[in-house]
Amino acid sequence: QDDVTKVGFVYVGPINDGGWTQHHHESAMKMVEEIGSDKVELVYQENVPEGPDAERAMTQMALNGADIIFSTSFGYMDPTVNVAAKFPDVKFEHATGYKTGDNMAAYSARFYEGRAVQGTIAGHMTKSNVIGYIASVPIPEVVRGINSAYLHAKKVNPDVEFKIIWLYTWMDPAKEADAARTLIEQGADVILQHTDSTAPLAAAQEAGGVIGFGQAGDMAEYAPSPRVSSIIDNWAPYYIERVEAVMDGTWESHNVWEGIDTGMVGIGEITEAVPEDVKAEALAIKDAIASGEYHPFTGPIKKQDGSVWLEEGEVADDGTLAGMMFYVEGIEGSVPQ
Amino acid sequence: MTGTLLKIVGLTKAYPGVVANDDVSFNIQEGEVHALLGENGAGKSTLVKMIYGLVKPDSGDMAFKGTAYEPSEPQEARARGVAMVFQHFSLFDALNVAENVALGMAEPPKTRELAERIRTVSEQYGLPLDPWRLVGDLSAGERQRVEIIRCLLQDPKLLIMDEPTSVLTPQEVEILFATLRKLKSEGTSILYISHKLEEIRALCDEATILRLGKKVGTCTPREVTAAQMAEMMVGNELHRPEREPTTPGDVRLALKDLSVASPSQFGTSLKNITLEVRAGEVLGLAGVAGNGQDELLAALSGEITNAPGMVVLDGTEIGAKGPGPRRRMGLLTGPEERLGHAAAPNMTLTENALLTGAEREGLMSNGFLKWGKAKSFAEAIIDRFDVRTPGTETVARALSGGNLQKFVIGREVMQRPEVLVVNQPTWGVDAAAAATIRQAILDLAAGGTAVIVISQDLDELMEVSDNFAALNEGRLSEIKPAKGLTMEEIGLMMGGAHGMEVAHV
Amino acid sequence: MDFSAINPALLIASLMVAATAVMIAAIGELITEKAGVLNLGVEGMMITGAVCGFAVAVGTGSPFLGFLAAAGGGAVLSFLFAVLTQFALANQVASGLALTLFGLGLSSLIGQNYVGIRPPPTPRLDFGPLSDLPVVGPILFNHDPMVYAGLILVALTWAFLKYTRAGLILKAVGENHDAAHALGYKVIRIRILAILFGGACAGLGGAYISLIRVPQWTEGMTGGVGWIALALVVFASWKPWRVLLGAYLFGGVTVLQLNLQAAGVAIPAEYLSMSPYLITIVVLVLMSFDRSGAPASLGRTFHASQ
Amino acid sequence: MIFLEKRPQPSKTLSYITPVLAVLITMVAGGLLFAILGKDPVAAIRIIFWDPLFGEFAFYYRPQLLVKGGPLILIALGLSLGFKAGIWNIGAEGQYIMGAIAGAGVALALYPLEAWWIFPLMILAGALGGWAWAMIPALLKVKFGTNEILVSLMLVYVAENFLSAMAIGAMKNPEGFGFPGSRNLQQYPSAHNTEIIAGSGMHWGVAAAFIAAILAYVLLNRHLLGFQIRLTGEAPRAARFSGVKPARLVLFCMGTAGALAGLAGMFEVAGPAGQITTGFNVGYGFTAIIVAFLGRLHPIGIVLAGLLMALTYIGGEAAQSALQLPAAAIQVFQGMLLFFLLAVDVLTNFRIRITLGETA
Ligand SMILES: Nc1ncnc2c1ncn2[C@@H]1O[C@H](COP(=O)(O)OP(=O)(O)OP(=O)(O)O)[C@@H](O)[C@H]1O
Ligand SMILES: Nc1ncnc2c1ncn2[C@@H]1O[C@H](COP(=O)(O)OP(=O)(O)OP(=O)(O)O)[C@@H](O)[C@H]1O
Ligand SMILES: [Mg+2]
Ligand SMILES: [Mg+2]
Repeated sequence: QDDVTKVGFVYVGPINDGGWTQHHHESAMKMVEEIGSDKVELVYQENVPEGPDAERAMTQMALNGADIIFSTSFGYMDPTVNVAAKFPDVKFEHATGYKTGDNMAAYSARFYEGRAVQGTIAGHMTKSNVIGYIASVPIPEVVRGINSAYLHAKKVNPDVEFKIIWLYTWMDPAKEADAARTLIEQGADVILQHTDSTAPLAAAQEAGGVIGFGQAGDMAEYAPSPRVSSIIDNWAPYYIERVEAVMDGTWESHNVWEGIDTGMVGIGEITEAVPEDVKAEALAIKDAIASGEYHPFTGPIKKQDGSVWLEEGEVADDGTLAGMMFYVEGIEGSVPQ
Repeated sequence: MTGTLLKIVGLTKAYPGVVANDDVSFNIQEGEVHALLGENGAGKSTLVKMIYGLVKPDSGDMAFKGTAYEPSEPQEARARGVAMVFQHFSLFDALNVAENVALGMAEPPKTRELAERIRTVSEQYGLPLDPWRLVGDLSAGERQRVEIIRCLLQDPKLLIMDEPTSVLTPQEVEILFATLRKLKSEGTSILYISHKLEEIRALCDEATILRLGKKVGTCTPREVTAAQMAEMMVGNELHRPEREPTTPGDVRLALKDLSVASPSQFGTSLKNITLEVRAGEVLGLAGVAGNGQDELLAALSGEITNAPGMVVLDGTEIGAKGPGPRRRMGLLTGPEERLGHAAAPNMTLTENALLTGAEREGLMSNGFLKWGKAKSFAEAIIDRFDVRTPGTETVARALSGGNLQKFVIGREVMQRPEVLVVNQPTWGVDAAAAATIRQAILDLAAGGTAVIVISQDLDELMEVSDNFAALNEGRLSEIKPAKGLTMEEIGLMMGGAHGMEVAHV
Repeated sequence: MDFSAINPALLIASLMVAATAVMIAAIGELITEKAGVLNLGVEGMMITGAVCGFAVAVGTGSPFLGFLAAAGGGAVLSFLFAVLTQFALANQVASGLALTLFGLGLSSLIGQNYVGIRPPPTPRLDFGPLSDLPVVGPILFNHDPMVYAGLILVALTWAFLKYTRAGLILKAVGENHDAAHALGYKVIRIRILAILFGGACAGLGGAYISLIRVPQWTEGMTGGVGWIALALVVFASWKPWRVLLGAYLFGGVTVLQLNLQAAGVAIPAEYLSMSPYLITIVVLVLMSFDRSGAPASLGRTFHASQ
Repeated sequence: MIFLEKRPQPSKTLSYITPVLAVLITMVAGGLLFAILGKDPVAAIRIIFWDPLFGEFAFYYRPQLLVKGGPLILIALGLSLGFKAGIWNIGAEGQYIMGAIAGAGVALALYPLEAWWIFPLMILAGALGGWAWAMIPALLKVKFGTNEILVSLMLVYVAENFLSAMAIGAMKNPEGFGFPGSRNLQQYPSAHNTEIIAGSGMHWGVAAAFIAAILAYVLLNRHLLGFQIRLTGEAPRAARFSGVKPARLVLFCMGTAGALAGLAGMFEVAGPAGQITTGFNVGYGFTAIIVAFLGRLHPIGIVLAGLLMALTYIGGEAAQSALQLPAAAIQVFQGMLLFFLLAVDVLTNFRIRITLGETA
């Protein structure tokens, strides 16, 4: 009846968090810009706790005439299922989960592909052979990232050692800063982070002689060093595609997992702080992944306990990756669970 | 007398619902000891607070040494030479003597120097003090010395003393008087407030009498009798409680070697108190404030529990029992502090009646309260003790002190106690109300209740007691029959002069 | 597990950094409480200080001005508390909680446009070659100015309370406000000043987190440090030097648990990260016997009738 | 000159008026704040306070008021007992978490058994979990005089960490692909806290809140224990004199508050939330403190205050998505409410006097 398509977004953090939520929001705005603000209307709610509050936020959007609603955090999965059941005419898109329905799709990104590039650079760049890893919440995505980075660092530098600190939060600058400093004090000269703030980069800069990577966003204000590259979440192409699908009536439920190939996972510019040959090698891996000729988890790979996970040449299947909660051989400590 | 030191003209100060001072005028001469007399609530403290700059008069003028005097704060009053010893001490328990003194001075010298001066001045006036001791650890008498020394160090022209002797033994009073006479001889004027008329006759040159905020007369204390002064204060004749002689019955309450540590940091612990009270007997316990009275009451009420065998009621050992069970067994108590201890300030009289009466008066069943009965009980107390209040739904703090005291004592008396222990039953209560309360206590004893009255008012104790003893630093003196005791003896029982000596005049 | 990776000198140096914010805030609260006022709003004042300091430092490019603004912001917020408790005679516990809730909201409102921004760096003090000495270098001669300012603050507070007349008056007001009033001291005025000082210190502590320790702004970034500051005051029995001790202890636990994790200790991370709070509780229990420094009028409302 | 004069007797009328007054002042001040933020203040206030109750979608929001208000009321009722007696449990958030963990723990341990007694058992476990967590500060206070404010608060952080540990560890859904979070109890019929009347928002937790309010009212107005609680808050010394055992009262008040908070957590996890997740707790335990005061620590007042607070949340969310009002603005708004309430409270006990001209 109305000619404007109403698109709802439910965010877990503030829209300017500089990380996860900000990138979803920026992608959403790019979507509006691309399709035209006369054709789509964006409504959003930030800082929505995962749970019944999310259910209410989505219901409210649906009641107010939203045609498609994106819920952008894993914890929104069950609430999205509930609301989707109540509003069969509204399309729902849930990020990073695994449940789908007739009017509910799931989408996620293969961030571990970016970690392979990062690991390669890190392995080359470390002089102390100690790489610090600030891990957020122990879920398969983060564990995949650690494994991917470790495997590729090890590949180019057999002496590397990973020190991992779990913070149980996606973003808490104070904790991230403390963790980064601790890792640096314990000898790390490369810091990888799976948390969203720039605090670790600030700590790296203060310490001097330590490099790090941007996470979720480009974090270009710390380039060229300590931030030597980054993994960028770019959801805009996906959002454009899905909203357009709603507009022309072709929307269908699916469960997709996109990576470097479609641009959902972007690799930020590798700065001049990285030697040319390392940069070239990193880009080569990136291209190989993008073209599909290389998979970051290609055997032979053993699990931490020494048992064989992937035989020579064997490639990990998505099912195993989706639930990966183990470290590969060589990483110390254990995945918290 | 060389001239007028302080001239007060038409001072008026109103509080909501009461005019505390109404057009009061009088003069204080240089070198004069001037008494200010009046019942409780007559406005004495309010008046001296205005002189000291703590309270602003609504109207009226003062002149000090002939020049206008309008202190807006105590510092200003002190600068002009006015010093004051407060009715309720203005001391800091956790600070030492020197610090306490320094706080009362405009420009105190260095601590070491000040301590030296405290030592010399206090000895000079016969009030020795150790400047380094914590004030909280001092006895009431010593604490008052701190206040006095604080004033003396400022070489005051006018020294105001608001009821200084209520915390002193008779011997200590003598020493204080010697000090004051010495001061007077040095030309200092003293404005002296006390309810003890004999003291006034002994010390003061002139007296101004207040009633309900108005000046109702003056007199020269030496030339009139105490009874005459009392009548000027009250406005009519006083009735003295009567008692019929009774023969004491069985022992109701016995304390055996009762020793209790004080729950508060600066309290007094009880040491080996042994006593017996019999049915129909009134035992009077004297003692200067802070010598263990509060602790004794708490140990009897059950607020502090005691070791087995120390407290025996009607042959039953009750040391471990709390207030509830003790009350059930007939041991009732009335603490000194009305607001906050005997009664909850913001609760209604009905609720306050329930506070101790719930069980003995059957104001609840199975823990559920019977508000109707509680209200009737409160009404009964109000009727019988002539408590002046709009009704049972008035909150306790809205009552005047005397009326509340009648209510809380009445609440215990009406519950027909087997043993009643009261602390300062008439403290801050006017003469008529005090007589009512004392009469009720005597009637109770006549009915066979064993009564312990703890009081600092020796006249009161002499009036009601059969037997008499004194508390001194947590110990109990020998118990003696009240009849025939001299002030001298009583003073010694209370601990004599607590290490003071007569001023070297 | 690899304990050799933990360098004790660096550990001490970083616990000093970790302790500074809580120590400054606790000293402020100590003064407030010495005046007889219990302000539970430390967390709210810290976070407000954190955002004010951050905003001004970013706006002016001067961390110094940022710290000044943080002190101001904390003090302004604490003034609300002063109005509530000293003029409107509201319950201090409730007012303090209100202050915290309000401060958390206000700070995220103010901070909206400052997320993800880099503040101007606060330079370390330059001690020249001293900084390079082994062990003592990193511990004593390689910190930002606020670490030293915190230590000086502790010393000054101690001297203020012990040796000055103003300190004596402050203690007197906290000990017995009626007596202090009777002697002519302006109880309300002194308490308001103490509250403002507490607010300013809390603000400074907060800004230390947003400008130096992290340095960045995010909502709720003080993460409960204000409450730890309150616990420290009790722990310290209201004595300044013990605040320092307590802060270092707390900072030490915080830093140590991260170090243990990085060193691969087998204790699960979530249990390690609750350890600072558990240890705070244990310490509170141990110290509840010593109330020697507790101001007797703490938390009580003063109202002088005219 | 303006000064305060103590009323001889607290004004009963004003004690009813002041909360309303506080709400009105907050609306004005909040409106100002919204205007400063460039939003239409009238529209904002309308969206927050009017639309959820009487707007187009009121049919959906009204039940949501119960869903959101239920836990707030339940927790605040428990807290109010302690607050009345001067016992400051501010760690209800932790007790809420522990109640949820205990309740969910029972359900998850029994899964997939279906039996009528599972839900009652979960209720018991939830209450017990919250109670036990509250007993820690209570016992420490009783035994060692440790400050309950700080201990109960520290325990919130401990509980949050414990919650994380459960969500990613012991209670993790084995069929959840390694993601944190337990099974969804909404899909476990014997453990599901369903709506008593479908679509009404009235789940068992809301019913429990109303029952608790009635019990609290009876306790405070009719029972000796309630009298003792009030007495202890008014005059602790008089309470001891009257025979109250302070230690027992501390244990009772803290225990009740903990049990009710635990119940709230259990009903939430078994109902609206459905699962144990790292972000399960959303601050009900802290907001309940505002609710308790706003309701003047009176059971009926708390029910009203809880619903009002739920309204500010729900209306606030609506204002967020309708006007893009920042979430923080709503938080400030709630903080202001408590501030103004405390400020106008002075009128109950004091009269404001204005004297003109010079006083001598
Ligand atoms: N701050 C105040 N606010 C209200 N009323 C007051 C205040 N101070 C005193 N009053 C009232 O003023 C009257 C005079 O009190 P004041 O303390 O001056 O009496 P007093 O003669 O010193 O009595 P006492 O012998 O008991 O010390 C009393 O009715 C008292 O209740
Ligand atoms: N605290 C009390 N003190 C005296 N009487 C009481 C008290 N509580 C209740 N009552 C009596 O019981 C009657 C009915 O009690 P009810 O609980 O309805 O009183 P209420 O004042 O309306 O209570 P609330 O203000 O809590 O609603 C009152 O009219 C009163 O006479
Ligand atoms: Mg007086
Ligand atoms: Mg009613």
